[in-house]
Amino acid sequence: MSTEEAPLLSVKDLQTHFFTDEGLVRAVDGVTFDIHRGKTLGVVGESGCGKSVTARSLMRIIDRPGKIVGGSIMLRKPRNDGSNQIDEIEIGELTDDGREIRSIRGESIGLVFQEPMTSFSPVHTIGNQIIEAIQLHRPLDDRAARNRATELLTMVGVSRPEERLDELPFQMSGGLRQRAMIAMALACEPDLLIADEPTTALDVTTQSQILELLQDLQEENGMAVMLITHNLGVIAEMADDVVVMYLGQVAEKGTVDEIFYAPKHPYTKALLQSIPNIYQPSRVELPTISGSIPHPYNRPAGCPFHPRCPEFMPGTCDVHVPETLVSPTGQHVRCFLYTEGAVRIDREEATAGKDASQ
Amino acid sequence: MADQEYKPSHSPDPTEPADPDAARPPATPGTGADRTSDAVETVYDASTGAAAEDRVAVASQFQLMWWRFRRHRLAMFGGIVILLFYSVVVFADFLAYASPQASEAERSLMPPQRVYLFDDGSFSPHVFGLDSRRNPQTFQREYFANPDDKIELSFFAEGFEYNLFGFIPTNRHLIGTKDREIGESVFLLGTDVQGRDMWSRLMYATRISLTIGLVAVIVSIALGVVMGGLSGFYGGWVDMVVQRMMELLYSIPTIPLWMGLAAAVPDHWSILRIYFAITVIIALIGWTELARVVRGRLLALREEDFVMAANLAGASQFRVIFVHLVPLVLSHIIAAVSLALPAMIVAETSLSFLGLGLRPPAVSWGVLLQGAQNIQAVALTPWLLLPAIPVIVVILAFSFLGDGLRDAADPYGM
Amino acid sequence: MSANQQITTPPGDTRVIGDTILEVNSLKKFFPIKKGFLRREVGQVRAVDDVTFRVRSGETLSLVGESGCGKTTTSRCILRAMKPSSGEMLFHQKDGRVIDLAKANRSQLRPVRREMQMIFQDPFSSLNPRMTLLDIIGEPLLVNGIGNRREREDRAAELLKLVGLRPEFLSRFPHAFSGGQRQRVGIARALALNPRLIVADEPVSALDVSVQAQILNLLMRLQNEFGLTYLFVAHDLSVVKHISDRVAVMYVGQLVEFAETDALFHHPKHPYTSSLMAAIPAPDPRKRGIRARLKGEVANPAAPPSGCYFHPRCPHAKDICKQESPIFEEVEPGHFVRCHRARELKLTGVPELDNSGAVSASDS
Amino acid sequence: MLGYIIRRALFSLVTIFLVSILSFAIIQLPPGDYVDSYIAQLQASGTPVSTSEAENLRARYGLDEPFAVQYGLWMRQVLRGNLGTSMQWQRPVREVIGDRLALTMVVSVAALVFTWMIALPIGIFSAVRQYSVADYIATTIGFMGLAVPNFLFALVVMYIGWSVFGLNVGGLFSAEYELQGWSFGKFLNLLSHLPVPAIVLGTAATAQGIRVLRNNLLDELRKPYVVTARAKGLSETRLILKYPVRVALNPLASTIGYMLPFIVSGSVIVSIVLSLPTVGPVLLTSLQSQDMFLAGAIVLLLGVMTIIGTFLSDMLLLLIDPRIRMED
Repeated sequence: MSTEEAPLLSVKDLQTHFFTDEGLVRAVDGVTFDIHRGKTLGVVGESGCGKSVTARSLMRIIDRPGKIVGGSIMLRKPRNDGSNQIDEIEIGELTDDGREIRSIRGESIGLVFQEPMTSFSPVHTIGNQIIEAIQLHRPLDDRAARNRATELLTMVGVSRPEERLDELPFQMSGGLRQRAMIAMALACEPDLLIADEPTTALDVTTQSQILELLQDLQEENGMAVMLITHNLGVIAEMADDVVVMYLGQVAEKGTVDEIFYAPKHPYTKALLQSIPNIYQPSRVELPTISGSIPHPYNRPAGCPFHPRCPEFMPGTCDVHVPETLVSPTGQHVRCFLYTEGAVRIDREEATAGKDASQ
Repeated sequence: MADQEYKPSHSPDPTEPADPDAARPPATPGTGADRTSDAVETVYDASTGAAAEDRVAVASQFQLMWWRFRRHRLAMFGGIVILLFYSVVVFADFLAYASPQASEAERSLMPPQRVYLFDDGSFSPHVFGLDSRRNPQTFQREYFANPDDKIELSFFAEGFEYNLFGFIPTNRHLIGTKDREIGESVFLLGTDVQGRDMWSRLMYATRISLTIGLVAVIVSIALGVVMGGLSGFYGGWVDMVVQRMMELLYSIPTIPLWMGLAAAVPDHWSILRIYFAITVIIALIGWTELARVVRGRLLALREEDFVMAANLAGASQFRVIFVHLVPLVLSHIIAAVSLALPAMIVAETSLSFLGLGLRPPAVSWGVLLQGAQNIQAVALTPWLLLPAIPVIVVILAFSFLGDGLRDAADPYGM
Repeated sequence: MSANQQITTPPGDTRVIGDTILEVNSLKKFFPIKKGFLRREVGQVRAVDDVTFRVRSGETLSLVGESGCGKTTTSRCILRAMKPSSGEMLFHQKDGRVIDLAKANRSQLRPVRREMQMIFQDPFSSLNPRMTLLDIIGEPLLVNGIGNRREREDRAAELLKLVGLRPEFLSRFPHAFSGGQRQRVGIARALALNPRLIVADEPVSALDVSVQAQILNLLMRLQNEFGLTYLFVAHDLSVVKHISDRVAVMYVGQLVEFAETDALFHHPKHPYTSSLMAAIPAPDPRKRGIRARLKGEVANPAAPPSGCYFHPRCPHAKDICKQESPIFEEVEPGHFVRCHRARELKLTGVPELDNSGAVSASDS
Repeated sequence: MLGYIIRRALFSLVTIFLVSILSFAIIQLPPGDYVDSYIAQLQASGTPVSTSEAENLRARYGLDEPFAVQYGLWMRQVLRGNLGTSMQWQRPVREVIGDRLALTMVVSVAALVFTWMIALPIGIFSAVRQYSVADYIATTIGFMGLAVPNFLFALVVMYIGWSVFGLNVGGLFSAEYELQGWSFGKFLNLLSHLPVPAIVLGTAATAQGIRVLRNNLLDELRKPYVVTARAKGLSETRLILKYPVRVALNPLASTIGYMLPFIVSGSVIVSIVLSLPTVGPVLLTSLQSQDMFLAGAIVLLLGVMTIIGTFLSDMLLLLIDPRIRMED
């Protein structure tokens, strides 16, 4: 993470909780990360780790009974008037459905969803929905907006864009719908695109098409991408920086190389080892992470990963909450194994590089 | 079995949560069931709440439903009210203090009496006797309480003979009058035109109205479950035919049809025969809703993997239907019944009110309300509208109960 | 298809790959398309269109392909959860008798079902929420009249231990368990009758990544222990690569390639297989790079293209591919391909690792 | 789409056919037949009828034929627009119920309009503000509306009208217009009388409408496309009206289909209490006096009307839901 420029978006100690009848769910519990212009931040984690809630918190579209209860989300938005001024906007402090936050949604931050099937309204045409996204932030008349929508569909590689505009979502295939979804998210050339599991519902071949499209688009207009997925392959392919989440907390954070070649957190290490890899020989016993993800209502005390952790230290991990440690290279890890200081991190790093490629 | 890969693409699975990360309510009330540890790989026992957790783990679906239902206050309240009403059904003779048919022109249209609980500071429930005189202008009888004529009330007093539970002969009633002719001088809710005691009649009417609903519901369950079951389980043309039948019955205004059928019930039939005829008429048209519920559930359940697993294990059709499917539909049937019952009760009440359902001397809520048809008269004798209150209360209670049951029927909160 | 092709089991593997257990010959399953107000049949979805392969006892054979390619339909036909339109499915029973599943009726299928069980994708929908684990795992025993109540209980407890759950759980209901644990219960149920063939339909795709490996290990351990044969239906190629001995690739209802896992992944002979391999994102940031992505979309099985179904998307298509359907033929021992140009094309697959563990130079 | 319309229309025709059989069965059900009642009536008015005359009458009406033949004869008449003669009124059935049928429709449609005017905003509001105080109030009112049977509600309204305001709230016209022919004044008078029956009749349906809309909307509000729309920067009000409400309206359009029979049913019984000049009271008296041709005709016509209404609501659904429109 060596970008000179101030990050586009800085999230500090974000906390989003759900106040349900059954109890309090700390879906996001103190998450900190930066997103830089032109870079892709990968967020990995399994179900219930809070990655989607984090993304929605950035746009302030958390549904009840969820609520952002702490932390800051700072967006640095370049002014539109041609000057090089940058406005600093604290998203966490904006009113819920106010004008400011609405001008950020869709304009500064675009969102692409997992479910291309249900992410479009089933009874409005694709065109209607894309044109709306354009006209909300751009003073274009219907004709001009329609032209822009056609342009967008062409850009994301949809054939016969003019006709597609008048089609309904159910008439399109999953891959096409996901392209249309991306076109809509890009309607106003956002500074940040949040892609929440954009390829999970798609086949591998379609997945690779969509990932390639995202890469191309990013190259063209230099936007930042926040890519949320549970697929480590997608992360390896796409991300510059990676945030690994477990039960609402950032377990580890670093460059993609650091995460894959010098993972620090036992969770990251275990996760990397336990997924079947096409480069590995077949039918060998995979190292596993024991147990399963705890229910969000029953978060373990101390480090949330301790019941499954191979390096569990009784009396420490199950009692105290680990602090986030930063290595000289900027890699963050939240684990008691490294409390003696950065020295141990460096020692680990020397050997870890070999481990990952075996 | 339908091919999974060719489902129409515009019907997304409604059970799929929109956001995998969003906080899901736990599958079970209160405690998170998923916490149960994975035995071999790790020992993950939280020190607290282990007992409660085990309780949840071995709780059957009915227990889970009951736990969930219990939290639904209105539904619990509705349930208690319903129980009270059905205890009136059982103890109608005991609660009444006068024969429902005992009429006396002299006591026509008496207003409800005020009950005094204390006399000179000591507990001694009593009412005052009423003197009547005819208003020379309106020819209406007018009644005046006579403070000198104190009629003492007593509990578990002797009254007319009846059989408790249908076979225990007794003459005890909840209340009665001391040293007076029974049912002569107490009219807690006033009297009707023929001078019959409204309170006692209301007790008997409750018995009839609530049982007619129950019997009609039983008949419709039988019809609904069989038809819905056939339709939902076999699908295909059977489903087609049953569906069309249901649509047909749905698209016809039922009350005119009920009225037509009810009008055909001969006058000279006995009360019992009319009672059953009306029940059957109501049930014949009311089964569609139940069938719809059963069919919908079965259609959904039939696609569940555990049904296929049972088939693949070699289970018979019979076993699949009765061991796997029916118990899962049962809770929905119970919920649907509690929602169907009030409709049945309203149907009976409406028909009887119009004079097409039960006819005097049978007593039901609808029959009682016939006395309130002339609204100008009711303005002078408003107590004749009193039977409307139990109708409304019972229906509300059933609606609350049914709503709670329906919510509880699916512990996974569909 | 030569039946004697030897499969080399990986080191440490104690399995013996034996004779054919299931022969699928020209299996077809068409679904009618009905339109208009008379609901006339106007066409057919050719979900499974002339599929032929053999499964050997003790092996793991995977069916892969994109959604809608017919892999699930194929597996459902084999289990006779649906009736195929035509074709043969010869199942070799334990006692040596051979039965054609395609033509068998309910009562003929009953004894065969004991030898052929299924593991489901969705661990939630596959367990009846009203039954305890004992009822669920014991059901196959009960309906087949095996053992008395006590014996069934013992057997169920034993099965639970086998899949890594505590026998005390027998009295619990499914809602008390997580997805991974439920999947174990489903596996225990499938094992109850000592089946020989298990059809596993995406058994790990609904599970969390960290739990997937547990289940895959369990499946492999059970296979070693009991000599089970797996027909594994999956779309995740990394998982398929990890667990399979042989892989069959389906495209629009047809088999396009069938080979041993390593041969198929490292030396694919069908352009579609090669494209699939290229599309897998590798979990290694140092092996990035845009590969030849497959263009276009899967053909519509109700109106497949002329000639080779893959030709509109194929980077190597020639005129002949548009006109003639290629036949499914054995181009190398044990390696079957449906492609006109299978013998001439040099296609890239997943790079092989050399001894030092580094990726060989053939990869970019 | 055309296929769908034709299928739907055919189904409606079949339904009408079945309703006609049911209606005819109602005519046939009471013990004795039309001639018995007719003779009884004539004799009551002092005209003795001999057995042979009765037989002649029977033959003329085909009453000695089997059910199917009699039904055929009746249908032939009905299709020619001849619904038979009312014994009680001694006039053709058509004349007896002509105006009343139209007024039945007016009252039903007024109730339907009232239902949606109230149910739409309340349903949307209580879904969007789920679990707010207003939602609880709306839900409770909804339950009350469902719980109070129509005729009881009518009684209570009448009672309050009479005892508190001293008004007779029944009827559709003031006394001076009752027997007059149609005029603009009469029309205005009708309008001023409509609200009470519309409210009484529409309340139960409104309660149901609120519940259906609220549930549909709650389902829709959870769908990802709502989040998508929000993420575009759409304001909450516009978003809810454009997307989830629009989608939730589809099942509502079909709700009209089954609400109509419900309302027509209710109108029959409410009309009796409120003494509205609709077919309700006539149906009741005709049933009581066994004037079976009249009763049968009313049941048949009400059935046909609702079936046509249901068909129209299906067509409305077709119009607003592109997904159905696009099929086959």
